[in-house]
Amino acid sequence: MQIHQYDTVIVGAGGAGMRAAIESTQHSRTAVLTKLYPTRSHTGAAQGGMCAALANVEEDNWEWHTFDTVKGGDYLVDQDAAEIMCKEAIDAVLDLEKMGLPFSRTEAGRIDQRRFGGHTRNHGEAAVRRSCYAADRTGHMILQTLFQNCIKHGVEFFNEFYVLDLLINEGKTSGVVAYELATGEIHVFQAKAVVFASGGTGKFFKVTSNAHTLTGDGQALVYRRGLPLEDMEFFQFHPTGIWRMGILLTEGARGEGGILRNKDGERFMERYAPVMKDLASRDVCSRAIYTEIREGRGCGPEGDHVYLDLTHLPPEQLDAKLPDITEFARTYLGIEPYTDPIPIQPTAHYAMGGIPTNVEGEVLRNNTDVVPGLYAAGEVACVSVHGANRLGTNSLLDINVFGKRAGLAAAAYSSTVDFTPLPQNPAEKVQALVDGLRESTGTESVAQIRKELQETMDVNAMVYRTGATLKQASEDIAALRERYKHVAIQDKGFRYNTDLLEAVELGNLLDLAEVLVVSALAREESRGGHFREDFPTRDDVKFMQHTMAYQEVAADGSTSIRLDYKPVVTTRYQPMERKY
Amino acid sequence: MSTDTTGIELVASSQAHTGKGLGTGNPADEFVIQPPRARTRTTPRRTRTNFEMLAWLFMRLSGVVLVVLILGHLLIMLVLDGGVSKINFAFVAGRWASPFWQGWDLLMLWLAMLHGANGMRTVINDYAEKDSTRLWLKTLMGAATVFTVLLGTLVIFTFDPNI
Amino acid sequence: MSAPTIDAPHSAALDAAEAGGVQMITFTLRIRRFNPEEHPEPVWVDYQLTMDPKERVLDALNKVKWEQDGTLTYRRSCAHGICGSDAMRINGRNRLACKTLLKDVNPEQPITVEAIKGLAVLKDLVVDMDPFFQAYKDVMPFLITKGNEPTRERLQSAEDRERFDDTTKCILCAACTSSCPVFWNDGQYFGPAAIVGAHRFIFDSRDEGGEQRLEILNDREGVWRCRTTFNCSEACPRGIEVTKAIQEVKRALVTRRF
Amino acid sequence: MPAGTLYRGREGMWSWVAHRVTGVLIFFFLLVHVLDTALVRVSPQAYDSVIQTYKTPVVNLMEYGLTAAILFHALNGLRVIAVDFWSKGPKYQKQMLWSVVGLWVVLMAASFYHILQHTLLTWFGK
Ligand SMILES: Cc1cc2nc3c(=O)[nH]c(=O)nc-3n(C[C@H](O)[C@H](O)[C@H](O)COP(=O)(O)OP(=O)(O)OC[C@H]3O[C@@H](n4cnc5c(N)ncnc54)[C@H](O)[C@@H]3O)c2cc1C
Ligand code: HEM
Ligand code: SF4
Ligand code: F3S
Ligand code: FES
Repeated sequence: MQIHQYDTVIVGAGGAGMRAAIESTQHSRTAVLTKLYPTRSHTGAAQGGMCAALANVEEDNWEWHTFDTVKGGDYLVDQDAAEIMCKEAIDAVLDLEKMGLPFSRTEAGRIDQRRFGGHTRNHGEAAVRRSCYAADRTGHMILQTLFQNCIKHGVEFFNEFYVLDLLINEGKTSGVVAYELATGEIHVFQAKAVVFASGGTGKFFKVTSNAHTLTGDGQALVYRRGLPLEDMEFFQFHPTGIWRMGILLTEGARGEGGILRNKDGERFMERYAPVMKDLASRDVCSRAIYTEIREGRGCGPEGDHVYLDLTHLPPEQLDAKLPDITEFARTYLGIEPYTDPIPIQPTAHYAMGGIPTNVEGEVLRNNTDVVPGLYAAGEVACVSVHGANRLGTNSLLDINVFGKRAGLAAAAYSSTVDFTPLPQNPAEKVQALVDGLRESTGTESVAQIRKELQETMDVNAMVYRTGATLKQASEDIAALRERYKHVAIQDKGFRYNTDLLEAVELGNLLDLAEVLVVSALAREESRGGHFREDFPTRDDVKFMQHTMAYQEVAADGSTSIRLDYKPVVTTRYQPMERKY
Repeated sequence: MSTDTTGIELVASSQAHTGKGLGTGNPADEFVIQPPRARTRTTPRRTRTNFEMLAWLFMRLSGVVLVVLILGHLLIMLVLDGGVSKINFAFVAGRWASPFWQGWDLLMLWLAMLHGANGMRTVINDYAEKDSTRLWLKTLMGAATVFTVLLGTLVIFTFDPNI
Repeated sequence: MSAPTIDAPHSAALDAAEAGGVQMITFTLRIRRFNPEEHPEPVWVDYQLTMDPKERVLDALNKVKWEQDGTLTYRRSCAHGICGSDAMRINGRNRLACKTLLKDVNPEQPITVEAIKGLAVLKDLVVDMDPFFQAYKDVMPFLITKGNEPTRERLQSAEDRERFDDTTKCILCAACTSSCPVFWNDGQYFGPAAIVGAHRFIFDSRDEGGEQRLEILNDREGVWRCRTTFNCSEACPRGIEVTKAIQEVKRALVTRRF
Repeated sequence: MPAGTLYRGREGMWSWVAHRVTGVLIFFFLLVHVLDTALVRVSPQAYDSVIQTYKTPVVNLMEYGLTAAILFHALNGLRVIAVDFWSKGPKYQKQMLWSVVGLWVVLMAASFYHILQHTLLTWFGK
């Protein structure tokens, strides 16, 4: 075991982590722990863009952006946070440009902007050009630019270090425990401030746009330390994933004029969202697609998908604006998007919920109090600016705005306080976890349990949910958790033991899937990304509040989930019926 | 209840992967399949001169000129009237009587040897693994080149058809 | 409501893509395994698999790891060619496993998979990437500007933006550098990826550090070591014209005017 | 080296290998060639006797091989120069390589008789 001391430790080197690191490195001694080389983070997969009311091509202002965000989130958004985000969006984009990000440009040389789902002018009148982009590689450019600036500022990275535990002592943050992939060694990082920026958790679904590595590690280990998780039932299903594979085809494709069609060639979104049509928000489009499929208007021999049609767009436009996704269609489907529509289906995409924080990025331990020295930002966190459904482009915005805020706040905090002493045997829990897996004599396979988990989640907890399907999922997960106790791994070595870590990650997925399902079961209404067929309307009287899920550990070591609720912060916008 | 960190050696630097294995003391590290030569802190050595660029340019410029010189040479020697069969002392004497052919051959000799030597330098740099081997090979090659160039020049200038 | 319909007939490609009832194939995946904790020498191991030929080589590796041998070790994350984790040598050529479909690498024959060349192999398909990233860091891959920051964005015309577009696509996967014969010979050469990284800034109209970067690449181990073998351009999964970028840097060095 | 670890490069790589091999070959030949030519300084007889050995079929064949090496190196060298200095060079490198090979084959065929006539004459007579 090795012990390291840093003022600030950042967990994760995606967009949020690196944005925080750029700030905190300049003010405090900072280490960034990441289980992947920074440029492998899934921020690089983001395609479409990052919204800010720059008004470079059309009249726009951040107040409209705030409204769209609140409405998109089906009024579960904390409006104070949304205001901050939309206001600071403009500087966030300009900051990135000054760091060197190669945005696509207008004729006049300004940052170009395109349309995106749910982003409108003047409170819903018509679609507006608000998304700043770099072809369909916006996330790639953000990730690269942030990495480049980390190099510039000499940020200290610990690559391929898996953080597996959070240390809290005397009620304050005292550090994290990490596992070094290369050697199998356990490292304790004592820190005054810890920022979690470890990304999403989509891997508990089968058809997902998320990377193999998005296993919700941060959420899970914070949760196991008794801290709450907020709004975990809200998971976004992106309408246009490549059929069966889930690889994302950006909403920017529809922003550029792409159209969704059913097997009759009909532009069916006209029926579901007369104004915004194909650019309605994601939950609306995903449900529309599934309705088409269920009502027998799906495409293909099994009628289980619909088409994203780009064939009417000029090839030059596709080459200039959507080069990557057209290549995906060619590589993975073998079809030519110039002339063929692309088979698509909704794909599990984004966790609206996560570790609850306030607008400074400080982690809440209940509805009001924070854990001193603990911060979270990015997809792992829930501020909550996305409410029940995130608008496209608002996540890249979120990671930049709140990544920066968390980095600044953490550095400011760690330069004023002393180290909190490490608890006795700080690495005990992690040591027990990895030893247990290495020495396990069980017979269950990680891959098999994960597969079954993904299958039950896809069938029972996806776009359409009912009490019955959620109960089914809950039972399945309980059985899988039981089996997980007897899971065995084949690789007993110390060097690059990815077998071991896949098992650890599966443990995280199981815990989080359980939280998702339990929270969803309790929310007897339909709102944003959470749609209950048995409760198809929004219930603002009972459920206009955030779910807070806590892990309760009984004396015999068994765990259960306790749900609590937290009020939504409403400033300007009262809930209205949501129509696109 | 807390761990006292005062007695513990704190590790501050990030991984020291330098291609020399993981440096963890794990016996398995000895068996890491090494790259041919590990990039280290002291390499690459900054040169801060334009030597490599000039050498690169020289390879191309000399190449273009050599095409004319050598292909012309080959044409005359091997192809035109009778090929190798015609070559003998008298033939050489006949050619070198003209300063034009003297100049041609002199230029060809110098350019070809310098071009070749520089090319060989690249090849040696690429394949010699140890610095000392490199130095030896390059010295040897350099000496051979200088000798050959001087000898050739001498022969062309001091050639005496009536020997 | 008008509902424009597509009347274009289904192309054969689309029909093929949508066809139900996949035709599975059985093939051999031959992996060069290396685990120094077990055995000091690398060994070739064959695995038999039955899969849909439209799946990726990465899926095949996953299938081996998940169903046959959990000790198989490789890096992967995004699974669609965007993160650069899984560059490896497939049938002797550098590719991303997640961007290579089985049907495109002739599954009739055993498909060979081994680690990329020229970087220390640590276990199976995992190599030490640090020297690679070090070379990238050495070219100062970040925007360098002088003078005061503008209040809004720096202006850049669409043409100026287009000038360096190709090299902004790099995902630092190392497929190029580890395909370069000069790099295998000794790991000292900066390698194509680092030069691509430098090119992206040298030709960015907003950048003012081009001179310094050119000076760095004027090194003995810099651009002049490139022998135009084009392996890098062939290997790049992002379709970057790597050799062209290198030549542009060379020419910029020769003219020092850009 | 265990089988299969060879890198299966394409045209660009193999043409470079050939360029390098021919370059080194020519270099060593050149060393020898200058030495033998230097014999003209020693005596006409010495020179002629060495040149005489050049006229044997074996050396004659080697001469043909050398011509092949020089021709390839020269033509491919021009291709490399085009790749370096012509902005479309990298794009057309393969086409240029196949042109080089084509031209090389033509030239080698054309010079076949010329270079080897000495041998052909000795072997087959008139
Ligand atoms: C395909 C796709 C397209 C998208 N397109 C858009 C878009 O156009 N616009 C938009 O706004 N949003 C988009 N999103 C959403 C957005 O990209 C993500 O939500 C956002 O990038 C998340 O960033 P992050 O920094 O929080 O996490 P990530 O970028 O996922 O980074 C997570 C980091 O945490 C590290 N980590 C994880 N676990 C551990 C651990 N246990 N120990 C140590 N380190 C750990 C990882 O190594 C990684 O560095 C898209 C998402 C996807 C999947
Ligand atoms: C006939 C005209 C010739 C032309 C056009 C020519 C062209 C070139 C060029 C352009 C290069 C550089 C290749 C690179 O940088 O990748 C080169 C390399 C080389 N040349 Fe020539 N050359 C010619 C004749 C010769 C001769 C006569 C010799 C031998 C004395 C020679 C030996 C070499 C060697 C050894 C190399 C280095 C090969 C390498 O680094 O891979 N060349 N040549
Ligand atoms: S240039 Fe291409 S091959 Fe090289 S690292 Fe970048 S993406 Fe990979
Ligand atoms: S493979 Fe190497 S030699 Fe040059 S063209 Fe590419 S860097
Ligand atoms: S797994 Fe990300 S590039 Fe292949």
